[in-house]
Amino acid sequence: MLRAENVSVRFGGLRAVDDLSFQTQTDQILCIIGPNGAGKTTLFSVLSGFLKPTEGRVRFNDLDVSAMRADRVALAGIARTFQIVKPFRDMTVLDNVMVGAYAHATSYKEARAHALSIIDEVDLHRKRDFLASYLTLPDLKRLEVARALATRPTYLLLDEVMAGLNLREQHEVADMIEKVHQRGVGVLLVEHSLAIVQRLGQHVLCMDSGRLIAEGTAADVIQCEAVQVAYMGIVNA
Amino acid sequence: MFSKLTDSFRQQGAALWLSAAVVVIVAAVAAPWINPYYTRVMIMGLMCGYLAASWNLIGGYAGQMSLGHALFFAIGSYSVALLARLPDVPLIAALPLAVLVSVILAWIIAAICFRYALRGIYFAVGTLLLAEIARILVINSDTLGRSQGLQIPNTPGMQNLSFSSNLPFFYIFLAMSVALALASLAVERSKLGYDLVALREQEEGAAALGVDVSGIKRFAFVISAGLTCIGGVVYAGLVRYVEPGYDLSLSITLIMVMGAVLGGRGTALGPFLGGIVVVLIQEALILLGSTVGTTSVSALAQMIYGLFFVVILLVFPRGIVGQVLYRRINRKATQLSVRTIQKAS
Amino acid sequence: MMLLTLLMVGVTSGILGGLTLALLSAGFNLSLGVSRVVNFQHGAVVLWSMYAAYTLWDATGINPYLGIFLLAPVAFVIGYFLHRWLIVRSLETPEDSQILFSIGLLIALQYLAQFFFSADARSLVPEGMQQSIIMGPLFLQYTQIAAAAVSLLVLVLLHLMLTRTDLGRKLHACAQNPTGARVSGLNVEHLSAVALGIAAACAAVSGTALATIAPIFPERAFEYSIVAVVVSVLGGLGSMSGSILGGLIVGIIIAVSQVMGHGDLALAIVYALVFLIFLVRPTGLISAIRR
Amino acid sequence: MPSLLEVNGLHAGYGLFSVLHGLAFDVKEREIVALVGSNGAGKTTTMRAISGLIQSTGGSIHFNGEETTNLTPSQMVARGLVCVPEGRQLFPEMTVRDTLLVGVSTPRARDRRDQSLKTVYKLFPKLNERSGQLCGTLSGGEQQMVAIGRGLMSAPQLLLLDEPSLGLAPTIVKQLFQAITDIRDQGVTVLIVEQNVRSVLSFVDRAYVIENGSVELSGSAEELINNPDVVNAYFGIGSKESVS
Amino acid sequence: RAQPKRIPIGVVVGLTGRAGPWGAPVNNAVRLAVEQINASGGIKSKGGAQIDLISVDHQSNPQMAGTQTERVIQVNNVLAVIGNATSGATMVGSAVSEKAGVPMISTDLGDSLTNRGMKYFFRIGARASHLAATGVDFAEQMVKVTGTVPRKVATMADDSTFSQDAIQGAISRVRQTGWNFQENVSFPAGKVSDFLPILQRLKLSGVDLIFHALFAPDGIQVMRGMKALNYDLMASVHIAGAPYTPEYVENLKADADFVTDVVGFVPELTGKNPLLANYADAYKAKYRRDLDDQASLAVTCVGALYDALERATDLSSGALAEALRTTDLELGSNPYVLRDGIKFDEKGDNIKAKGLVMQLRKGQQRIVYPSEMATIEAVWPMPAWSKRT
Ligand SMILES: Nc1ncnc2c1ncn2[C@@H]1O[C@H](COP(=O)(O)OP(=O)(O)OP(=O)(O)O)[C@@H](O)[C@H]1O
Ligand SMILES: Nc1ncnc2c1ncn2[C@@H]1O[C@H](COP(=O)(O)OP(=O)(O)OP(=O)(O)O)[C@@H](O)[C@H]1O
Ligand SMILES: CC(C)C[C@H](N)C(=O)O
Ligand SMILES: [Mg+2]
Ligand SMILES: [Mg+2]
Repeated sequence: MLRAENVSVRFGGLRAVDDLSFQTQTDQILCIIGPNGAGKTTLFSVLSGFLKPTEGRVRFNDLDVSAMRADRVALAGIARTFQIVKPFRDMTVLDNVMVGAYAHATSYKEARAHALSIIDEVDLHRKRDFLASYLTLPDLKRLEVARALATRPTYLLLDEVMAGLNLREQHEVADMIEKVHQRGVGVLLVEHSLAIVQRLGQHVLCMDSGRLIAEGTAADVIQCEAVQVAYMGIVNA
Repeated sequence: MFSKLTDSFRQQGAALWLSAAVVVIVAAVAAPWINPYYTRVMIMGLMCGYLAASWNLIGGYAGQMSLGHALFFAIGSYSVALLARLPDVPLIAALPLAVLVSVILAWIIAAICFRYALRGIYFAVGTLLLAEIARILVINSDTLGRSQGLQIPNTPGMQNLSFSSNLPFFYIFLAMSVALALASLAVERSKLGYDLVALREQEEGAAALGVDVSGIKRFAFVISAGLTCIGGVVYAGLVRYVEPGYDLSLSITLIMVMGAVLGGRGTALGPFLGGIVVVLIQEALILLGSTVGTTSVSALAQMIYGLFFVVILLVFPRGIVGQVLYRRINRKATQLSVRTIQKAS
Repeated sequence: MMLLTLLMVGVTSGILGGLTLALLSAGFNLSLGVSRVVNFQHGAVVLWSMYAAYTLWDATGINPYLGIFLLAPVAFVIGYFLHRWLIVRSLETPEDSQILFSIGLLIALQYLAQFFFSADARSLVPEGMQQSIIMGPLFLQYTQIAAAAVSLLVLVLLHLMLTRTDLGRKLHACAQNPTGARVSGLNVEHLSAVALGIAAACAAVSGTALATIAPIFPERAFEYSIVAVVVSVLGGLGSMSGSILGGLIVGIIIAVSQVMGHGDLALAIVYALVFLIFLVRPTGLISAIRR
Repeated sequence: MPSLLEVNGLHAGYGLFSVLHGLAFDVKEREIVALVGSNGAGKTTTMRAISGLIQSTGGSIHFNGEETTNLTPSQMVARGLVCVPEGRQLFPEMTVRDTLLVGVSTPRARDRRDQSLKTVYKLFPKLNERSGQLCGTLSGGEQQMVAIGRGLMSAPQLLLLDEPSLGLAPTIVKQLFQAITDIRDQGVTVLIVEQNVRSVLSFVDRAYVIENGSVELSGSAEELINNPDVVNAYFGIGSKESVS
Repeated sequence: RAQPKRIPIGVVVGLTGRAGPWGAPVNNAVRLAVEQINASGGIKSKGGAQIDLISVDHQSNPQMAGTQTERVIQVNNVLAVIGNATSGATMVGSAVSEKAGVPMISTDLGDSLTNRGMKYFFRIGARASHLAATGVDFAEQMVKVTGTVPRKVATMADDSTFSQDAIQGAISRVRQTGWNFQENVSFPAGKVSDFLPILQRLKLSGVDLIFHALFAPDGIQVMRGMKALNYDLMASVHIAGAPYTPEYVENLKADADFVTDVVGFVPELTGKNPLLANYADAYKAKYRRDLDDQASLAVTCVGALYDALERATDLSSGALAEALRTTDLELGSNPYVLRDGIKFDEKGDNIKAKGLVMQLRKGQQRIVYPSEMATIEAVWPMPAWSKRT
């Protein structure tokens, strides 16, 4: 169980996340949507221990994530990707993933085998010996996913990993995510692609200016007027 | 362990390692027969290589440019000199003592620096300042011999690091170097190695994958300091004189940095090659200068020494070994892409 | 009473000396802080400027501060082309290669100076600037006053250039993301060479000022680079007001500890303090983030 | 009508690694042309080659009747060709306003500075709100807005947009696409790379489909949107079963 | 007729780096002396054997001094080494030559050099502390003559090995005089950009006699600082270091006058003896600077070597060392003995080496002490700055 309790994050005068609470389980794919600057990425940073909330806290089973260092959180089972990708540019794709694989692997052999299987899963096999700096942006996002997956997470936080893919490729990634989910990994997903949100979002949260403005099934949330105005730009809903 | 080694052979290029092994064996066998001068040059080369490789752990793999390693080198050499003032203590006893002191000091420094997130140039300058502070304190300390330094009497006996010729120092540094090279190689493929390089490339990205960024940096710094200190102990045994103007100067640190960067920072073999090259170039230029023997020609020789780094780094931006490995990776990627395109069309 | 007098002496000469240090660091700070070019050869460029100022003065006898109007433009041009033809090639290399690259240049330039000028010290003693204003225990040497004034002038101009002009904005852009600057139509190679040219011109000014204060000899180069690094990093990379502050702090601590009879430990005290400041402000005293 | 941009037999790549193999297309004045193609097809490489960020190894590029193969980016901007690159390429420690002003580099852009600034702020009101914030701390979408805004500030004659909708919320994407049509009406020609194939084909004049570094298909927007191959390849519902 | 034999001799000095200013004159002086010896028929007792000089730069780096000494001994098979023009380098370099049984004839003055029980180490100059004591002796005598006791005495030295040895010697000797000793000021060599705070402190605390051990640039700047502060001293007594170097006078011009310095040689000494003047003139003609104390040390090393080579039973290091041990020379015994005379004790110290005090007068180095050698009467106290033109 992953739960945010009254989380707020302030940057100077700006409330990027404002008294937000929700909870999710590993049997769920949770989608978070919202306009640009709504606070989605900031929320992910809090959930993964990268940012300490100004107020409130995050619980992961019995752990208080908000009091833990990011690397501990990762080892405990919450893996995140970065929207603005942070690859190890001077390492090959395989080596990038190896770093994640080593989070739990005990030997080189094991780590390598695990990394290779993950690379297969995200369809980066052809480029496994490329330096990360040679990848295109969508490939870098796949690499983010691969690295996160390699840490054998309980919860996987995916921040706009499908940006830059066409619809068909997006669905391929969605297939992959579903497969991962079926292995028992809880998925939290930030996406701007409504098609994907509708497909994957068993449960959808919509944020605006740091607050939760709607919550429910994909269909419900998308119907909601506040969401239509703030997010989809349907002016006279 | 063995599977790691074989894999690294593939990654780093078996040719590179094999030639290194051949060089080591040839040198080890030939050493007793060569002119003592060449022995001494090889000793200095190995020492610089060894020091560069020790520095490489924190400066290369972890990417934290420490400019304070002279401190640890001096702890090693000064411990020998200080022990020499006590009656009847074998000088080799300096080794565990000095390593202990260095490791503790390094741990404290690292804990402070990494706790307060000193990075990049701030870490470099911060460590430089610490070493300089130490140097000034030594210069003002009577016990530590001020700027005049301390001599280490040549009390015979292996336990006093004293031998009738320099040859044993050659084998000591050779053994230390080989051990360190193999250890670096093993580390490179271990979790530690991956964590180090990852945090060098992207600290946040590494933390997201469960890498304890400051813990690992601290660990690398401590080990690197301990190894550097061992170099200092052996060096003191060789020259039997310690002084702040060399042992605790920025120039000894720079030798380590130059060796590592020139050879290829973050590679297992590069720093050894780099250290040896730096020493050989210096020797060659001094030799060149001494054929004329005037001051201005010696100045020119030093100028060429400076330009040498400029040129080498233009040709091998990632250091000699680093660039070779980089090209290898590039070639591999290119071949792969050609293959995929052929398949596609 | 004596203590107070000494303190006053220390502070006044610390302020003058500190401003000179700030000037010394200005060029370095501009290239590393703004252009992100590691410029360890700065000390050697200052050294060469000292020799240039000396040679000019020796040959013509004119006041070295007038000579600046000749030397600074020449230094600009040299810096510009040195960057365009040589240093720019090092920029694609990893940062520590750049550092070593510039140390290589430092060594080369320093020994080239020794080749031409030998290791002997030389002094530039400008006519009419040898006196000092003595007020009770306090004293102000004309040469130091001139250096401090020039330093303030240069640093304020640089500060205005960086924060108030298009050029400043462009320099920041080129450094922070060359690709981004390129697609915005900036000629990155040209602009960063301009920055290095300005840095060299600053070196020319500080070289001239230093030459009137201290004897000139080749071994100085390394020292100057280190001082420039410490002062810039202490003040805050890229910030000219930081350079002033850093220079003043370093200058005053050194002068006060000298005047208190701890000249031997002066640098240790400075270094320890700078280190502590790093811990509290790991990016220097004044952050260069603009407007 | 003469072509504003003409690309002929373009070859380009990275080091030994070649990506484009004789790519050819053209863009006429006051047109909006889209390049579509799958991941890794070479679209970004094409944009880079045209705007001078990478050197081409063969073929030619003509802009406004002048051969501009292998000119530098600043020369291209001076001639009125401006690129909003993939990956934003912002200045992390510069404020939003300053970043936008960096885009003003030609005399033409200087003349229109205030007007362009108004346009940008109108298109992305968020940027006006955040004009003093450092780009490095902006959200992903906000950064994308700045990147587009900076391109607009250069007052281009031909604007290259490499996946401008990346990371933008649907509201903003809509406004953006509207704005692209608007600026075309003001006389700017646009070449756009988009993955959002369906929406992009709804407002562009023509499109090229690029695969493996060369043009595979081309035609007017309607032609392509009705082409079953295109539908299959780019906006199929995705899961393999439904494509087959 | 057989070719004359060649005698390889090493000169290992710092031509670059911190100690460059001392290495250069040593190298120059040795080269010129050897040129002259070779031209005048080499070592006559050895069939006119010619000396081959191998000059090597140790870059002011002790470790390098070790390696280079090893090189000249092992590769060039030198019979003796002259060096190393910095005490620190000599600590390491002489250990190497000692191990190889090759004599080192040293120009260096650091006290500890001859405290190591070495058999192949020969020092030409007087040890630093001895020079320092001479300086204080001189001051004591002047105080007695003039009858004014200095109010306060201070010492000032940079952090180089030699200066520290010298200043420690001066301090312990000053403590015996009963004068009011204020303090010792030490600072990093060549790194202080402004001496005014230090000088103002000394001035305000009433110090009127200072003993210095400084290297030239610092010495120059200290003097300029005194002038700027209008700081009038009874005397400024240097121990070797700055004032004897040609650059000191070149840089300070008339302001250098009345400074005193303890040295082992002044150009004046050669004037009395045409044999010696010959070398000094040739030196000046060749290198365009006066033969100074440091260079004279180096020439005198050659003087000792020349003599020992002539007397050695054969051309081996051992024989040469043996000959050196029995050296007994006077000033002018051969054209290259430009200092007091040479006779080594078992530690390798030259027991004939003494210090003399010179005072700069109109830019000339004039001997003022010991009285029997004095060529001019010392000006004591120094004239006030306001009285100088
Ligand atoms: N370090 C910071 N300092 C100041 N403001 C910040 C900082 N980080 C984020 N913000 C602001 O907080 C708000 C929330 O940012 P966040 O990145 O969480 O948005 P987001 O919902 O992920 O948006 P997007 O869809 O564009 O990625 C934004 O307006 C952003 O500008
Ligand atoms: N800097 C680089 N060095 C080497 N190879 C590169 C580099 N950038 C891109 N590539 C390779 O070139 C090929 C084409 O890349 P390009 O960025 O042009 O694709 P794209 O069509 O823009 O795809 P996407 O939709 O993923 O952005 C890819 O296979 C990529 O891996
Ligand atoms: C100043 C000089 C007399 C220095 C001397 N050669 C020494 O270091 O011992
Ligand atoms: Mg976001
Ligand atoms: Mg692309």
